[in-house]
Order: sequence, then C-alpha cells, then structure tokens
Amino acid sequence: MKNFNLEKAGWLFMRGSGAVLIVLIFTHLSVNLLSDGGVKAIDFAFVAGKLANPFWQWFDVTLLWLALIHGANGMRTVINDYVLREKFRKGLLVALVASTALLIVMGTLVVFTLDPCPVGSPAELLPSFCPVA
Amino acid sequence: MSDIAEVQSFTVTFIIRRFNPETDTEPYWQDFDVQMYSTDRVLDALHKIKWDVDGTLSFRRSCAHGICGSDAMRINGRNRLACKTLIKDLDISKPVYVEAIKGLPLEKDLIVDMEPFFAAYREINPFLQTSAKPEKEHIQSPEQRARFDDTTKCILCAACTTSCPVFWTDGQYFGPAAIVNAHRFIFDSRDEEAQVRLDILNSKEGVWRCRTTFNCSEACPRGIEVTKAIAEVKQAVLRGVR
Amino acid sequence: MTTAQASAAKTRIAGTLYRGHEGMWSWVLHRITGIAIYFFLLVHVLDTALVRISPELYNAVMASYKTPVMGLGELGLVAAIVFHAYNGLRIILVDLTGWGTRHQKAMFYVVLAMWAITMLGFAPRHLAHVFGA
Amino acid sequence: MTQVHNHEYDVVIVGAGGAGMRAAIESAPHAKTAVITKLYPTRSHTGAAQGGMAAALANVEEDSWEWHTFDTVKGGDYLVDQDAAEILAKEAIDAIIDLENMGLPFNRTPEGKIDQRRFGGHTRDHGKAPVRRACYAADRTGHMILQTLFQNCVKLGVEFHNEFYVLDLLLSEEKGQTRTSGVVAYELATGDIHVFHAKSVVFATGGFGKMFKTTSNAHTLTGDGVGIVWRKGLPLEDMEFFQFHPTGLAGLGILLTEGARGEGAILRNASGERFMERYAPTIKDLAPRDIISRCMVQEVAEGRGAGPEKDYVLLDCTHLGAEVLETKLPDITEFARTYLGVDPVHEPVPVMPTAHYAMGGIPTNTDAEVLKDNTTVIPGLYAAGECACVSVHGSNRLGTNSLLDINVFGKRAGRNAAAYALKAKHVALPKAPESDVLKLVETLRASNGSENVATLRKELQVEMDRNAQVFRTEESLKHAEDVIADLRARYANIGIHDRGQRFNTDLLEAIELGFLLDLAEVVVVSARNRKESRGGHMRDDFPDRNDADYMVHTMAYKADDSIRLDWKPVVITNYQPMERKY
Ligand SMILES: Cc1cc2nc3c(=O)[nH]c(=O)nc-3n(C[C@H](O)[C@H](O)[C@H](O)COP(=O)(O)OP(=O)(O)OC[C@H]3O[C@@H](n4cnc5c(N)ncnc54)[C@H](O)[C@@H]3O)c2cc1C
Ligand code: HEM
Ligand code: SF4
Ligand code: F3S
Ligand code: FES
Repeated sequence: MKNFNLEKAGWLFMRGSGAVLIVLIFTHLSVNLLSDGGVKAIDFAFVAGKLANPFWQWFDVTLLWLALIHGANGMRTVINDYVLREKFRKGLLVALVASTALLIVMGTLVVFTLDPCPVGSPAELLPSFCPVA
Repeated sequence: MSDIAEVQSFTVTFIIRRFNPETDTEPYWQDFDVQMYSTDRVLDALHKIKWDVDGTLSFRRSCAHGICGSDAMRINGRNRLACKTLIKDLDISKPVYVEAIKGLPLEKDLIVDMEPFFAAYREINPFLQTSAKPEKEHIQSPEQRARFDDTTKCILCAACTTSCPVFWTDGQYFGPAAIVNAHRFIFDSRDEEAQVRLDILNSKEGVWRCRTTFNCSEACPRGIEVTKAIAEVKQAVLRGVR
Repeated sequence: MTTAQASAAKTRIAGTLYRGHEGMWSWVLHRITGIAIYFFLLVHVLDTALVRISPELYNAVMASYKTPVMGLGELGLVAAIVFHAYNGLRIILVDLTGWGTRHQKAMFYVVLAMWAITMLGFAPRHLAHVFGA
Repeated sequence: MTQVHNHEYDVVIVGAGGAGMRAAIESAPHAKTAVITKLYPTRSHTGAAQGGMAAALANVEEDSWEWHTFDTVKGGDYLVDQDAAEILAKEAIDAIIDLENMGLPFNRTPEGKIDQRRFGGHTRDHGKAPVRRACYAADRTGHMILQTLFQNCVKLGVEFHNEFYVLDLLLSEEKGQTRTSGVVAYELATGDIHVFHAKSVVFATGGFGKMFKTTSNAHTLTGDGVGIVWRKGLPLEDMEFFQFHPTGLAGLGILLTEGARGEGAILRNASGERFMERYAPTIKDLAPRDIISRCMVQEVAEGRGAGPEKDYVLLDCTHLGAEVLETKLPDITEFARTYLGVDPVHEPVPVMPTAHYAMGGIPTNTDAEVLKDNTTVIPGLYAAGECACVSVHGSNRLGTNSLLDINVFGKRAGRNAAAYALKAKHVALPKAPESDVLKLVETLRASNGSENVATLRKELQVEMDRNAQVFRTEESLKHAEDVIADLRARYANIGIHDRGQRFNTDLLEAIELGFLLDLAEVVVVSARNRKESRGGHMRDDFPDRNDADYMVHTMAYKADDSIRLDWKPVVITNYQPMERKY
C-alpha cells in the first residue's frame, strides 16, 4: 500500500475509464434512445429483455461501475477544490463514497438478480420470450 | 522618436482596484483618466497616476522591460506584466481594469504577499544536486541542454500560478511556477535527484491537481510552454525519471 | 492630463472574472457537465433499480419520463455527455502528447464541431421519438 | 506607530543581486549571515544582463588570462588598477566553473563544453583580432546567473530580509579607528525600522543609472548604497566615469546586448553605411562601448542619423537570419518587436546610446575592503559589484566584465567578510542607532511642501542626459551643477501623498531621489574637474587623453556643504599606458 497514490491512480483511472466509457456510453445511448421507438420504447419488457442476455448484463455492469467510480472520483476532486471547511468537506466525501458504493452494489444486484419473467405479472408487460403463465 | 509618439496622444480610463489595509475594510474600484501615447505601457500609466495624481497608489516594479518579474497584475481580467502590456494592444475605447493577481493575500492596492508562492518554489529543491566533481565544467551536449531550455527562462513572476483556477481554490496546489522550476532540474542531465522532485510532485498537492486549463501558458510573459512542461513532469512521474 | 474620479458609483467590489482562453472555458464546461452527468446517473441507477421491484412500478415511472419536458431534459443530458466525452478525449491527448499541448485550442474547436454534428444527428431523431406519436 | 526591531548577525550583506548573493554563498556556511535587500532577490537588475561573462577558458579558440588582463586595462583606457585586473582575469576561470557547477545552464559547444562568443574589446594576443571569450546562456546570461545564485542560496538556507531598505550604515569609533557595527533598514511591508548589529557588512547595492533619463537601468537603481556611504563622509572613486552603452532601443533605453554585434550585427547610419569601419578599422562594430557610443552621437550630430528626426542609427541584424536571432538572441528580438514594433529579422532596429554602467563607486582594495582614504581600510566594511570601484574597469568597462566582477569580487567580499567576522568581536552600536533613519523617515512622511518628487527626478534626468552624457564640456557641466544645486534646494520643500506605514513606496521614492541628487552632484563635480577625455568621460573642450595630469583616480569626499576632490594613484604592473587604437 505504501506506493499507492490516490491522486496518481485517480488521474490514470479518469483517463483509462474515460476512454472505455466513451464506447460504452455511446453504445448505451444509441441502443436505448436511437433504436426504434427511442425513449418511448423503454419499458420493463425492453430492459428485462436486454438483461436476460449475459452480454448486456456484463455490459451494463461495466458501465455502471466505471461511470460511478469515474463520476465519484471526479466529484471528489470538485469537493476537494471548493469545500474548504474541513469538517464539511469530510462529511461530503463520506456521503459521496457511501452513496456511490450503495448504488454500485444495488445496481449490480439488480442486473444479476433480475427475473425477466416475474410470476404474477401481466404478460403484456413482460418480454416476449416469457412463458405465458 | 518621441516626437512621432507625441502626435498620437489620447485619453484612456483606468479603473484600478484599490485597497489600503490601514483605512479600508474592503477593496474598491477607482477611475483615473490618463493621457497616453501609443508607445506607452500600462506601467507608464500607473507611474503617471502615482507621480502626478495620487502618490498613495502602490505597486511593485523594477526593470520596466519584462525581465525582473515584479509587476504581474490582472489587466482587463488577465494576468500580464504591466511593463510588457502596450496601450496600443488594448481596446482603449473601453476602460482598462487593473487589479492585483488572484489567490495570494492582498497587501495593498496591486501588491500581494508573495511568500506562499516562494514557499512552494523552495519546496521542490530548486537547485542542482549532483555528486559529480568534475575538474572543470560538467559535459553536457547542446541537445541535453536544449531539453530544459524553455523552463530556464522563468522569472518567478507568479503570473502563471495566480491565473490557475486550481490554485485559486485553496492555495495549496504547488502551482505551475514551482513545477516549471522542478522541470528545469528534472530534465537537466547533470542533476541526480530528479526522483526526489518527482516524488514531491507526485503528492496530493502536486502535478495531479493540474486540470490542463492552460491559463498558465497563456499568462506566462516569457512564453514558456508551461502546460507542456507540467505534462512532461506527469509523464516522468508515471514512467519514473526522465 | 491625468485625473482621478472618486468612484463611489462603482459598486463592483469583487475582482473581475478571470478572462481565460479556450483552455479555461473548456475545463469549466467539462467540470459542469461532469457534475451534471453524475447527478443524473444517481437518479438513473435508482430508477432503473425499480425494475427489480415490479414491472408495473417501473413502467409507471418510465411513463413520466416520456413527457416532452423530460424529453428536452434528456436532450440536454445527451448534449452534456457528448461534450464531456469529446472533450475528455481532447484532455487525454493533451496529457499524453506534446502535440496535444500545442494544438489544444484547435482541438477545442474540433470538439465543439463534433459535438454540434453529433447533436444535429441525434436531436431530430430523439425529438421525433419524444413528440412523435 | 513605527516600531524598532533589533537583530544580531556576524555578516550582513546589503543587496541580493549577483554580487550580494555570490558573497552570501561564501559567507553563509561559515558565519551567521543575513542578506538585506530592497527587492526580492530575483528582481535584482543582474537579471537584466544579457550578453555574457568573460573568462579565458579557451574552449573554442586559443586564449589566455594575460590577454584578458591586457584587454581590460586597455579597454579602461589605462585607468585600471592592473593588480585588480589581473585578479579579475585569472579568477574568471574559476568563477565560470563555480557557476557551472552550481547549475548554470551555459550554452554548449558540440563537445559539450561551455560555448563562448565574441564581445567588444576582447581580443587575442593584445589586440590582433577579436576573440571568443564571453561565456553565455542565450541572451539571458545575467538572468541565469541571478537564478543560479538564488537557487544556491535556497540550497544553503540563506536568510533573506526581503523588501527591507537599508538607509544607514553604522560606524563606531573604537581604539582610534573607524569600525563597522551594522546597518539600519526600513521594512517596506510594515514601515518598521530594523537595526542590524553585525561584525561585517558587505555593500552590494548596484548602480545608479536612474540619474539619467535614457538608461538601461531599473527604476530601483538609485545608488542607495553608494549614497549612504557618501553621506557617512567616506570617499567615492571615479564617479565621473559612466558608461553609455551604444545599443539602447531608441527613445526607450532598453538594452540590446552587444552580443548581437558579437554574433555579427552591424551598425549603419541613414545611408546604410557601416560607419564603424571609418573609426575603428580593425575591430569595427566590436570596438569598446565608449568609442562606439561617441561615434554614434557624432554620426547623428553630423546629420547622418536615421529616422524622421535623424536622431538615431540602425542596428542591422537582418543578415543573421531568423535561426540565429531566435536561438541565440531571443530576448532582444522580442524587445524590439514588443517595444518598437520592429522585427529584427526583417528590418534594422533604431538604437542610441543609453546610460548603462557606473564605473565609479565605493573605493575598495582587491580584498573588497572599503577604503576611507587612498590606503586605510575600515575594518569590517566591504563592497562589491557595481556599487564598488576596485578599480577593474578604469574609465570604461568592457562588456562581460561586470558579471565577472560581481562573481570574482562578490566571492572575495563574502569570504573575507566571514573570515573577519569569525575572528572579530561585535563593535558596540552607536547610541540610538536608529535615530537618523527614524528622523529621515518621519520628516519625509510628514512632508507637505509644494515640490513633487517625480517632477524633480524628471528634471534631474533630463538635465543629466542633456549635459552630462556622452559629450561633456565645462559649460554643460557647469549648467548641470547649477541645476542640481537648484534641485537640491527644491528637494527640501517636497511633499508626499502617502502618510501610511504599509508599503509606502511614495516615501521610498522620495528617499531614493535624495540619493540620486547627492550622487549626481558628485558625478558632475568630478567630471568638471577632469579636464581630459578618457574612456566613458568625453570632454569636447579637452578631446585628448592627458596622462601627464590625469593618469590618476578621482577621490571625492563630502565636506560640510561642498565636495572636496583628491587623487589616488593608478596601480600599474605590466602595461604602460599607450594610445588606445582599435
Ligand atoms: C540591461 C543590462 C545588461 C547588462 N549586460 C551585461 C553583460 O552582458 N555582461 C556584463 O558583464 N554585465 C552586464 N551588465 C552589467 C551588470 O549586469 C551589472 O553591473 C551587475 O549585474 C550589477 O550587479 P550587482 O550585484 O552589483 O547589483 P544589482 O544586481 O543591481 O543588485 C543590487 C541589489 O541591491 C539591492 N539594494 C539596492 N539598494 C538597496 C538598499 N538601500 N537596501 C537594501 N538593498 C538594496 C537591490 O535590492 C538588489 O538586490 C548589464 C547591465 C544592464 C543594466
Ligand atoms: C463519456 C466518456 C467520458 C470521458 C471520455 C470522460 C473523460 C474524463 C476525463 C479525462 C476527466 C478528467 C479531467 C481532468 O482531470 O481534468 C473527467 C473528469 C470528470 N468526469 Fe468524465 N468522462 C466521461 C464520462 C463521464 C461520466 C459518465 C461522468 C458522470 C458520472 C463523468 C463525470 C466526471 C466528473 C465529475 C469529472 C471531474 C471534473 C473535474 O475535475 O473538473 N464523466 N472525465
Ligand atoms: S513560468 Fe512564466 S508565468 Fe510562471 S513564474 Fe515563470 S515566468 Fe512567470
Ligand atoms: S493554469 Fe493550472 S490547471 Fe494546469 S495547465 Fe496551468 S497549472
Ligand atoms: S518591471 Fe520588471 S518585469 Fe515588469
């Protein structure tokens, strides 16, 4: 741990993750907003349909992790820059880390545990591949 | 020469941010109308005001030709040397705003406390460190010499550091001037302690705080490619030495 | 002659805004867009997590996204992401190449141009989805 | 209100230019040393020096320190103390190596050694041809020297008192001898007074070019140190000799280094003629400065000047090519572009002589000890750099010899001051040591007379330019003397605006003007008294050098309300005075 330097690691990570994020986000945006129907097409069926596919599972999880860590690290810099009252600054950083961690865990769980065909839901809301109950 | 200049005299309004800690609680702006010639510089205007109108106006200056680094100030919102800013290069149909550089404690009018700036400079070991004891000079090829030529030009005027948005935030960042001076030694083939300086600049307030806003490069009156020098130091930290 | 005016009229006590160049403004935009995207991301992860609760709930919330107001908001978000992404690439080039430091200004205009082109491509399709039937 | 603080040191160095910091580097490791400077060290005018620093390294062609000595003696029109010149030339080599070893980034030869260039008056084998003797770092040699010395002061942890104006020297009589006990300084930031009790004091306060209007010197070069010594009743040497550098930007005085001519630039008059060929057929544009300045003024006087007013000549660099200008002379190229809007790559640059360097100053021996008459030293008091007169420059300094001077004699001053401090005891301070400074400061701060400091200063500068510049006559000098006397009377009735304690630069400009007026008087009176032409001192009414009567240094003493003049013999070792031809 002695040679670990958060500033340097953060700097490198921002650039590395940025480069990857550009691919992920543009794909994400075109699939979700540009393909047939655009925003209007987004509903449970659409999402669950995507997440039933391991490719999209891993894609979304990567996007989630990278974007949240990238964003959180960026926010850390911003907070360090402008919040000069030490206590307040520490407080914000704790909140930032906590909320980011929470969202990462939650998001990951959602992606991997989502049942695309929850029992008892009306079939018209579910992806087309669900067995009709 | 003087006679040609005589012809093209015109009136310029200067709005100067004044502050006298002995009498004022807050800085305030004051207008001066000054008769100028096209070859005059902002420093000449300040002198005219100080010498003919208001002797209390305080600012630093010495060489008057951009080599001593005394008179960095904010002119129309940008850091420049007053002695290198020609009136004819400013838009004089509008008033010219002059105020102290930002981010260092304001002492009086255009004078700030430079100590924090020099403290950062001293921290990066700005001196040659070598164990070699050559009989005469060290041998250094013109190419090795060229490697750090740009950063030897620094006159420690602080125009760069006090134009840096990151420095303004909390004043803790080493700032571009200190990094420029570290660069001058890190890339000097005669120096043996580059790694120490790189470690210093690898710290929390070091090079990683630079957000490449280029204000420093734009402000440098010596035309040093400051952001490029900082980038080179970042890369040296990543790669480990030169 | 040189004359002074007491300028009681001048109410501007604070210093002037620093008049930086392209480099500074691109950073200001990068920072603002970064922060905006981060906050959007927080909400976005939360609302997506609703898929795990029930299709009905998720679809209900999504329906509220499909209003014209939200549609315009999405347009702004995409604009922010696209700028942040392209400018992020510019920053990476500046960081890694001496060429980048010399041509940062030109690259800023390239970023703006690419951003404009991308938005011209995206906006009509997206707006058609939002306002279309 | 004004507070008084007390400090105690072994060595106090006044001035943080090249000379002061070089002294500090010698002294600080051995004795408790303070450097007191009215400017931040890196603001000192040493940083403005461009061209180079001479040393017979023989890195690029054959050279020897004897030749260098000869050139220095001849350049100074034989008024040089030859023992001092010998030390200067001999120790030059170490001085350069010291600087290089401290980190100075000299330009290099292809083999990686320190590169050297030509400079005016430096020749091989006693005047046969120009020699490449000046070591340089582009055209910012002085900047690099100042930075390098400052860097080494940081390394050694030298204690600086920045923006402290020394205003008085403390002398005490002890055992029938005048001895040094310290200095008194005024702190710009607070207006407080500081008494520095010290065993040795080194003055390194630089020149006083600001008594002239057209000058390459900084606004802050007001001769404070020389003025303080003068007011203490100590003599000043050779004050009539002031160097006017040929190539100041016309109308502005900003210097374009002689290094430009060293690289091959040529002076031309209005018709494009290379006029120096007529005056100095052998070394032409690389003749010493006094000669070139005179020729330039003569060209203009005889109607061959260029420009709409025919009041300047032209420095032609166009044949050097953009490459040489950008790499070897970048700063001066920029000066011409910025301040005159002239691009030296394509057009010749308008130039005229500019007041540049004070050959005279505080008399010292070769150990940098200050003299109170022709021979007696004041124990513990040292001076080095432009404020001192050793005399290695005689009546005209060769280019690159001043940066050398500050290093060689700065080093000697520091070393000797520390050695003296280690064996000496503190001399008791005079009673109420701060009283004179307190009085000076308080009187001026309260002054509300009708005269304006800036107006007086301007009148002084205009008068000195008109009547005590390159050409002087009995009449012109008499005029200048009268004007100065009048200005001094008016100075008693000045008024200042700023009555505050903090950063009162208004007050300090008034004090500085006081020193300038004192010194201008000494310059003019000394010049009137020297009825010959020699080096930087050119009398139209006595156009020849007169060795029979004037092969001596001028020594000026302050006597109540007048100036007493005396002579001091010149030290001659190897070189008998000869006619000076180039
Ligand atoms: C434009 C220019 C170019 C030159 N080029 C060359 C060249 O190429 N080669 C060469 O050999 N020479 C050159 N010279 C000459 C040479 O640079 C100077 O003579 C030399 O640098 C003087 O150094 P110094 O240390 O004596 O004084 P300075 O560097 O002038 O330093 C004076 C110091 O004294 C301090 N001081 C003054 N008064 C007080 C006071 N009252 N209290 C406290 N501190 C005080 C100041 O703060 C400053 O630190 C040039 C000069 C000029 C002006
Ligand atoms: C689309 C691809 C993206 C790229 C190429 C990218 C690139 C970058 C880069 C290189 C930086 C570092 C800037 C610097 O150090 O000066 C950065 C900072 C930042 N990014 Fe991104 N980013 C992207 C996506 C995102 C996303 C999705 C978010 C939000 C979650 C985000 C939020 C931030 C924040 C808050 C900062 C800090 C801004 C600052 O310090 O000024 N970025 N980005
Ligand atoms: S890098 Fe440029 S702007 Fe910064 S201190 Fe040095 S000379 Fe001034
Ligand atoms: S202004 Fe500051 S952010 Fe970096 S590029 Fe310069 S140091
Ligand atoms: S006065 Fe020296 S840099 Fe402006």
